[in-house]
Amino acid sequence: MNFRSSVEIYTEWDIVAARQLGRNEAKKVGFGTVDQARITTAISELARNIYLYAGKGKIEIERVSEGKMSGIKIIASDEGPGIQDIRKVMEDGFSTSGGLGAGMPGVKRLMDEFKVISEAGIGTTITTVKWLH
Amino acid sequence: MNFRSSVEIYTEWDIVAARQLGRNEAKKVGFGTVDQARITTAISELARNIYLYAGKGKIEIERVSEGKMSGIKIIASDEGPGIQDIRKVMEDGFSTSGGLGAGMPGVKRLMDEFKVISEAGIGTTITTVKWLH
Amino acid sequence: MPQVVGRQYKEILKQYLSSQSEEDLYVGQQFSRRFIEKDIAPEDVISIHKNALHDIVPDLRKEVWDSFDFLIEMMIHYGLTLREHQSLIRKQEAIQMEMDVATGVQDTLLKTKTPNLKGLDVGWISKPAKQMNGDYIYFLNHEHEAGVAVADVMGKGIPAALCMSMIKFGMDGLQDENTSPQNVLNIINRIVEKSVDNSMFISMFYGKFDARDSMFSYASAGHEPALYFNAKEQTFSELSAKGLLLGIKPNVVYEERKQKMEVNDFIVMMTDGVTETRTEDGFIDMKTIEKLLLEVSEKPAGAIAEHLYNELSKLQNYRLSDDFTVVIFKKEK
Amino acid sequence: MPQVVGRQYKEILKQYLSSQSEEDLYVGQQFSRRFIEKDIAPEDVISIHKNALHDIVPDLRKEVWDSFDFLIEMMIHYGLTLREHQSLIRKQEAIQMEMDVATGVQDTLLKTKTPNLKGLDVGWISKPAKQMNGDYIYFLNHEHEAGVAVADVMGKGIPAALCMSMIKFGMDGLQDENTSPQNVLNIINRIVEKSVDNSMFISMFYGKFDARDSMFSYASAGHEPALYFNAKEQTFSELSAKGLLLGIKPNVVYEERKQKMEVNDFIVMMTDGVTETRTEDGFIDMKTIEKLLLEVSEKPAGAIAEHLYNELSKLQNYRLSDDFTVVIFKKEK
Ligand SMILES: [Mn+2]
Ligand SMILES: [Mn+2]
Ligand SMILES: [Mn+2]
Ligand SMILES: [Mn+2]
Repeated sequence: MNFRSSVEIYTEWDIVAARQLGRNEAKKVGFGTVDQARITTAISELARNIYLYAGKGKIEIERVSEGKMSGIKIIASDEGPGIQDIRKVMEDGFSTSGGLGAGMPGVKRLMDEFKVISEAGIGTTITTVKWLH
Repeated sequence: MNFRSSVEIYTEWDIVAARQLGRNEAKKVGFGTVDQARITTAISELARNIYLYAGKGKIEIERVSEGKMSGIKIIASDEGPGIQDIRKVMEDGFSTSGGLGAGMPGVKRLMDEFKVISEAGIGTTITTVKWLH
Repeated sequence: MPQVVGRQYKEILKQYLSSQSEEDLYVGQQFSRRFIEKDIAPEDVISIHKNALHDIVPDLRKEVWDSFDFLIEMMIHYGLTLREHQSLIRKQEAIQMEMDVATGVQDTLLKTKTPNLKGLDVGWISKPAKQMNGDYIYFLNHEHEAGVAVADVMGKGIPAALCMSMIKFGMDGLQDENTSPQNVLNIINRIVEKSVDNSMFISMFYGKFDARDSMFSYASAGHEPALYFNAKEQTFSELSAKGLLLGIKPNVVYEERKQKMEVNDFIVMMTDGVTETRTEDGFIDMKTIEKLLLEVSEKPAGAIAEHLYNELSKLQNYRLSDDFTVVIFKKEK
Repeated sequence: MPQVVGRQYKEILKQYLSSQSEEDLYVGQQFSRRFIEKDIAPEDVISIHKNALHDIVPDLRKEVWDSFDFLIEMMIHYGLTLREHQSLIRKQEAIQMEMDVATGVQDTLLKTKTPNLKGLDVGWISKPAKQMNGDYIYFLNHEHEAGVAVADVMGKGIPAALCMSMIKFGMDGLQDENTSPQNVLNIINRIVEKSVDNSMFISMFYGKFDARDSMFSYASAGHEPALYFNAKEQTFSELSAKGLLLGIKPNVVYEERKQKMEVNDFIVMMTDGVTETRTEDGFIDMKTIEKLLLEVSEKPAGAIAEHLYNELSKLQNYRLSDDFTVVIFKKEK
C-alpha cells in the first residue's frame, strides 16, 4: 500500500502544515529543489482555496508509482459551495491576482495531471499528480 | 555642450563595445545596477539589429538633462534598407525569438522615450531616452 | 516604495535564513505575488535579494555579489517577456469588449418578433455554447399565419452572423410573396447559393401554422426533423421532409408536408444541439426528449421549451457542446 | 538537456567572475534568450545559477545557498505568469486565424461585380486601415446603367459586416424596382432604420451612370461629396447632395442631382479616409487630391484610383488612419 497522509485545512496555519508535508514527501520521492518548490506551491494554492472559499477541507498527499515511474498525488477536497462554472475557473485569468480562478490554471501548470469534480452544494475534489522525470 | 560619444557597428565585437560605453555612461549618470543592465540591453538590441539587418551603422550615446532631470540618450542609425512596416515591427511579437521585430517593443519598454524614423532605401534612425527617476 | 519593499524582503529573508521554516517560505511566496501585481520585474527581485543578503551577511566573497550582477543580466529578457504579457492581457480584454459589442449589434440587427396569433402559443429558447450563437430563429408573421425558420449555420462570429443576415434579409424580402414552406426554402436556397461558396453549410427548417384550418406545413433543408405531439393519443411522431442543405445547388425543390393540429397538440422544432446532447454515457436518444416533453405537455409552449433546456443542460453537466435551440408551436383553443 | 545547459551556464559565469567583462555579460544575455525559447522558467535559472556558483566557489557560508532556495520560491509565480503568457500567445494566434477566415467569408458573401458597360470605364480601390474593412462598395448593374453604392459603416468586425450585408441584400432586392439614386437611398434608409438602433451610423453615396444619355445622377446620405473632372476645361467641381445619414429617421427623402458627362470626364466617389488623409502637417486639402488626379487624368479609371491611393498613402507614411476607398466612373468613347 502506498504511503498516504493528510492535513485538515481550517486555518492559515494549516496551509503551512500542508506545504511542509508536501515538501517532505516530494523530497522523499526524489524531486529536486525546484520541483519541490513547485509541488509545494500547488499544495499552497489548493489549500488557500479551501481556506478562502470553502472554509474547511482536507489535503491528502500520497506517493504513487506506475510501472517504473514514481510521483506524488495531491487530493484537495472540501464540502464547500462547489465551483459554479468550472470552464471559467480553468481559463487563464485576465488578472493574475485574487479569486478562486487565479490558482487553478496555475496548479494545472505546476503539476502533470489534473482533475476537478465539483457539485453545487456538495463540494469540490481536485486530484493532481506530478511524476518524477 | 553635453557629452556625446559613439561606436560604429560593423562586427559583433562592436556590439560589446557599444554596450560597454553605454554601461559606463549610465553608471556615470547615476543609474543603479538594474537600470544599467536595462540600458545596456537596449543598446545591445539596437546594435544587434544594425549588425544583423543593416550590416553597418552607428550607436551614439549622450548624457542629457532637462530641468532637474538627467538621463541618457541613445541614437541608433544605419543606412540599411529601412523598415518596411513600422507598425508591424512595433507590435508585440507573436514569438519572442528572432527577427528585427523581436527587439523593438522590448527596447521601447526598457527605455522611457522612443522614436523611429525610417525610409526605404535611405535607412533608419532610432532615438531613445531613459531618465533617472 | 521599492525601499519599503526592500526592507520587508530583507526581514523575511533574514527570518528564513535563521529558521529555514516552511512558514517563512509561505510568507515569502505570498509576498512575491504582490511583487508581480506591482509590476516588479524579476531582475528587480534579484537586485532586492542581493541588497538584502548584503545587509544580512556582508562579509561574503566578491564572487557572490558579482554573480548576482550576472544573474540580473540574465533576467532582463524574462522581465521583458512579462511586460509583454501585461500588454497582451490588455489586448485580450479589448477583444473581449469588441465581442460583447458585436453580440449586442447582432442581437439588434437580426432580431425577430415572436408571432402573436389567436389559437397559437409560441415558445422558444436559444442558447449559445460559446459566446456567439450559430443557431438562428426568424419569425415571418402574416395576418392568419405564423411562420418560423430554424437554422443552424456553420461556424461562429462573422461568417455565422453574415449567414444569418442572409436569411433575415432574404425572408424580409418575402413579405408579399408566396410564403409556403417549399417556396421559402427554394428562394432562400437560391440567395445562399448565389452568395456563398460550397464550403458553407446551413441547415434550415421552415414551418408555418395557418390559423384558419389549423394546418402546420413544413419543409426542411437537411435539418433535424421536428416532433409532433398528439395530445389526444399522448404520442409523438417525427415530422421530416426531404431536402438538401442550403446553398449546395441552385435549383433545389424542397418537399413540403402537412400536419393537422388539434387543441393542445404541439410541434417541437430544434437544432442538432438538442438531439445530439452528449452525456458521460454517450448521446441521448429521442425517447429521452419525448419523456421530458411529456412531463410538461400540459404547460404553455414557453414552459415546455424551458423545461427541455434545463433538463438536457443538467444531463450534460451544464456544459453545452453545441448551440441549443428549440421552438414550440402549441395549438390553443 | 538541463545538464548541458547547466554546464554551459557555469562556464560563462566562471568566465565572468574572473573577468567581469562586458563581453561575458553579452554572451550570458544571449544565452538567456535561448533559455526563454526553451521554456526554462526563472526559478530554473536561479537553480542553475546556484549549482554553477556552488561548483565555482564551493566554500561559501550556508546562508548563501539557503538564500538561493528562498529566491527559487520567490520566482515560482513569475514562472507561472510566463507560462500563462505562452498560452495567451497561442490563444491570440487562434483569434488571428479566425479573423482571417472571417475576412475571407466576408469577401465572398459581400462580393460585388464591377460593371461592364459600353462607354463607361470603372476603376476602384478599397483598402482597410486595420484587418477588417469598414468601407463598402456595391455595384448594381442593369442593361444600360451602372450604379454604385459607396458606404462607410461605423465600427469594424461583426457590426460592420452586418451593416454591409444589410446594404447588399437590400440592394439585391431592388433589381426590378426603380433604381434612381433617390429611391435607392430612401429604401435602404428604411431597411437600416428598421434594423438598427440610432447608435449605428452609415454614410452612403449612390451614383448611377446611364449610358443612353451619359447622365450621372446621384444622391448622398451624409457622405463625402464626389469630384467631377471636366476634361475639356481641365477643372474639378464637387458633387454634393443633401441627405441625412442612413438609419436616423424612417422617412427621409434624399435629394437627387445630375451631372452630364462628356468623353474623358470622370467622377471620383470616395470615403472620408481619402479626404481626411492626415500627414505630419495636418490634414491634406481637396487641392492636393485634385492635383494628384490631374497628373493622371488621361489614364484609365483603374490607374487613376491606383495613383491616388499610392500617393496619399505615401503622404501619411504608409500608415492609413482610416479605411480608404475610391470608385471612379470615366466616360469613354
Ligand atoms: Mn452550428
Ligand atoms: Mn448545431
Ligand atoms: Mn469607417
Ligand atoms: Mn471612414
